[in-house]
Amino acid sequence: MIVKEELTTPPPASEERFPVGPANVGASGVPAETFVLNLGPQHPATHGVLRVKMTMDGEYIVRAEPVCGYIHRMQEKMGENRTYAQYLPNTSRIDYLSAMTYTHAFVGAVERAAKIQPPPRAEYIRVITSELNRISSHLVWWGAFLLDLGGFTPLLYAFDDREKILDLLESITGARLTYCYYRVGGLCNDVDDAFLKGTREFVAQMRPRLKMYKALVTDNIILRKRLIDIGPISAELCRKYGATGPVIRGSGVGYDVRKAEPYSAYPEFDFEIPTFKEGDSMARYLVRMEEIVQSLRIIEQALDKLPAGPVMADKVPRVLKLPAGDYCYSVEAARGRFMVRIVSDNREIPYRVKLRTPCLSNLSLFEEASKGMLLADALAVMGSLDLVIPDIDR
Amino acid sequence: MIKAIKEITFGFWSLVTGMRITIGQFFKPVVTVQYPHETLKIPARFRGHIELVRDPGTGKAICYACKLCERACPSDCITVDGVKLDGAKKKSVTSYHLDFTKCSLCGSCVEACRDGAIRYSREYNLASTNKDDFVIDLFRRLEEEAKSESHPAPAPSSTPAAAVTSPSTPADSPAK
Amino acid sequence: MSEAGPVKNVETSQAAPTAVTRPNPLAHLALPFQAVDYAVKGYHVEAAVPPEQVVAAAEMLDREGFALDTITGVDWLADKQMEVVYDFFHPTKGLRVVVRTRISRDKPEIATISTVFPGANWHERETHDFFGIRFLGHPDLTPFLLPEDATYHPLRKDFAG
Amino acid sequence: MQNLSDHLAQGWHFVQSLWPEPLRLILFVAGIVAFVGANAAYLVWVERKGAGRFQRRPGPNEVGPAGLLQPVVDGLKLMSKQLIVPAGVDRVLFRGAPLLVMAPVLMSLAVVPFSASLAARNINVGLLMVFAFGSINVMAVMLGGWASRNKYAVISSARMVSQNVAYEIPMLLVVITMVMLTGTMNLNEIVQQQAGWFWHWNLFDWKHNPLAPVTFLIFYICMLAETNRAPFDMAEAESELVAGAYTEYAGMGFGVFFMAEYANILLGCSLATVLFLGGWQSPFGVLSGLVWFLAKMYFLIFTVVWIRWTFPRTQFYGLLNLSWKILIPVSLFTLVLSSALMKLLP
Repeated sequence: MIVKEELTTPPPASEERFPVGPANVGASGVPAETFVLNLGPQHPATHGVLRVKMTMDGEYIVRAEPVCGYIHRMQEKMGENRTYAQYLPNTSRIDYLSAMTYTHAFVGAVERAAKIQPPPRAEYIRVITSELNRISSHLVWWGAFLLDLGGFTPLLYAFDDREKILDLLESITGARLTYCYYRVGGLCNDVDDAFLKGTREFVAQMRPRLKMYKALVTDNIILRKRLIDIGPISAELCRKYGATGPVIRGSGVGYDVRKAEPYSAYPEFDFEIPTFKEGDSMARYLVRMEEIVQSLRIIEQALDKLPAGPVMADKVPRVLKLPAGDYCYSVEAARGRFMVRIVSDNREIPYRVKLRTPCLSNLSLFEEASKGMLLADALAVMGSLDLVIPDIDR
Repeated sequence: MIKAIKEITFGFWSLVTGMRITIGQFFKPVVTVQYPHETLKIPARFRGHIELVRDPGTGKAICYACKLCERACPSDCITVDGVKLDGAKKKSVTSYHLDFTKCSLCGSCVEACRDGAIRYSREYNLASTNKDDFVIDLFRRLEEEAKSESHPAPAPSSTPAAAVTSPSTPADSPAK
Repeated sequence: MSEAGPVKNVETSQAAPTAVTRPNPLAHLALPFQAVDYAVKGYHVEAAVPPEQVVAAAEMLDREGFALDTITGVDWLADKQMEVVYDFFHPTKGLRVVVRTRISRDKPEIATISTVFPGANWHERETHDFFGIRFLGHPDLTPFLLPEDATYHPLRKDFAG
Repeated sequence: MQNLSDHLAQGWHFVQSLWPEPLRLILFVAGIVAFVGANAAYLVWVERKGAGRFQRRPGPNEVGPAGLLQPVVDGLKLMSKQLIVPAGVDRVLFRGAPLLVMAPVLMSLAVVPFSASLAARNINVGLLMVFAFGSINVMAVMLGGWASRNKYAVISSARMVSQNVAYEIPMLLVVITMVMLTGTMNLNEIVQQQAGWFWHWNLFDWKHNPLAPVTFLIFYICMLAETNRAPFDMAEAESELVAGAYTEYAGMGFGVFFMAEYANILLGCSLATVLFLGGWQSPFGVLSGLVWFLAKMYFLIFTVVWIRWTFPRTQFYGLLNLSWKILIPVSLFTLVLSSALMKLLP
């Protein structure tokens, strides 16, 4: 873990290296003796290859500077040398935990530009699969977050439930994580009855499981002591850094793209946006747990009102040329607002594809939010931000 | 003071309920599948790497090397070439190389193919020690299957979309 | 700030937008904001400003309570220009505003807005990585996603291999 | 059962009369080392099997029937690994720490009465000796962390010292209460006083110590904190400090630290059994012997595993607050209460 160059220089005499200095953390000047701790890029708590350069004074953090780029794949350049149909598989590899919503954004942007209206059944199935994907993403977050806090067992219970969702989605799309299920104008194939019945069973079986999670973890005194009033993030800080999703909803602002800019079939369902005013890690935790309940509600309503009919719009040109100009489409992914901007100059390959990902903005406020915090609390806060590193680096 | 005592009692009670739940789970049956000994049932639309489809009538591959799939693939994994046999109005495929190291299983090729000459296989046991095991020549593999099937049973038994449940790793089918 | 004008609903407006005058929620700001049909473009209000006014626009939107969404660079090789697009969204009113500006391609420089929106720091570093647009006054314009010693800018249209 | 342990005792007296005292001690030392070694290995198996069952998965079941050979294989793997001593490390302390950690546990087990006759040394200040040795292992692990000159190890050893200091005090207060109630520090006599039905155990001694279950709970929590287990494993918190003080140790160096942790749990649980649950006394008054001692001890060890796989980790200052603000006041109160009750109703 020691930074390379430190090893080569001979360690200076001990008393001069650790003089007993006042531990005034970050307030006035930098304290007398700080040391740099490298958290990552290979570290169990960073869920991927994120490196955080922490200047520490004892256990307190003076400055935590995230360093990104370890898993950068230049997704936007790939966008510029692939046709719209060929770029679809890339969209589910930006944030592999909410692949459906990311493909939904890209497909939506192309449909908005080419003025193609997918049939209502396709819109409903897109909502059902996106919400299932949101639940599976929240379950992965819940398990990994508890793992960060030291509780090992909840991860296994969460993955047991998530397995049921993955089997359902695998039965209709063929893949477990990187589904390539949506097409411009609709879906690649229709859902079968086994999927619909399986989804109803899953929804019915998930509610008692959520009660068990609440009793086992949410009400646990150790967890509450670990999360309440830890890592307060104010609504103003969220606005300054453009943080969205459960982070801003945990600070009291109910911003959700499904309500702010209604898209697809969401206006036809009634669901609330859970918000908590405290802005600490516990608020962000409760927002996500409540969102699972809301997603279950949406899925149930969508299953009840699922219209019949085709799943593919009728006249979708084989080679798609979008009219010149730039078009945006934003969706509410599990981690926040994901927006695709396509600038086209009326060729079948886009001129520029811009991917606005939520985790980049959510992480950018970590440096300011973690000043003066303990190491263990800073990791708990980073866990509550629910980061997926390929989503930051693209 | 009262608040502290209440917090301690409720806290202790939450610890006890937590332990009651885990001991409850302790005696429940195991949910995991013991992989090497038991395997899961593969769903119908499972997407393994692509494989050529045999024409039930003639027993030959349906594919006539029209290269639509080659153009549709975003990561150029497919290289197909065929030759026009005399007397036949269409070309017939002679070699079909799939570079599975670059394939992202997006399915553009299967959708681009208008005659359903390729479909997803059911293979998922694809561990191998060297990389060039994954540059698979699907046509040669189709030939082997035809040879091995026609060898024991003289009549060319047409195998409909056989669900290949026994996972066969590419290592045993010669890749070159 | 008066309550926002009615937000155009997505489903209804597939028909070509006739000469419907849309109330411009940001009409009172000094900048040339025009309302745009959300169903076609994906945002509500748009403004094309010269590069010098970008910081002023950012401050105005900051006072209105907007949040910075992202900064997009577009390299128009044909007409020798680089376009920088700033996206803003309003957390409570659900409004989406886009501020565009064009700068010359051979000397791509523009003032930074990270003093107004600290969140812009990373977006500007990334746009500098990909396009080589220098943001004057930026605290540390080191490569953000590219390796530390990267001097190439991959998203420029004339970027060879 | 009764006659079996009597036979054992008589056979033993016969052997004793034949050869001088040192042979008996050598046999006992070998016995204890074997007991601790086998237990440390198979407690790992219990832990992994238990963790599996709590998480609805089978746990190790490939090596040997139901994974029983897993600890043996792990031991061989650890022994076959190269003992790497990183550069810039204080050699003497780095090599010495594992030895220092294992020695105190073995010595304190010499005093614990496994059954009426199976006690290595019958010292009348047995309890004092156990706690004297108990504080050595925290110093040893801190040395290991400090000597390996790795930032994570230094943070973890600092945490470990403050955690053990914080939890030594309530533990000693509880032990003083028990010594006061039983009147002796000789573990054998403490167990003998608890003869008879299970309500004669110190856990249910209403007359003098109505808060006995609370005292037992405090002792148990402090034992968990002393051995860095379950909700108090701040020192080697995987998600923050990777492997804490043992980060730089490989092969058997890490193996010895690991065994010492389980040996400490064994010692803690056997002490709790002796002090509160009546050692080798059977709950029905008859047939008391080694089996009861092991049964109670292994139940307590199973609870340690049970707690570990249920709760997340406490925060560092939450952990210190728990000790300074809750455990110490309560244990002081029980000390004063039981001394008053002893005076009022003898």
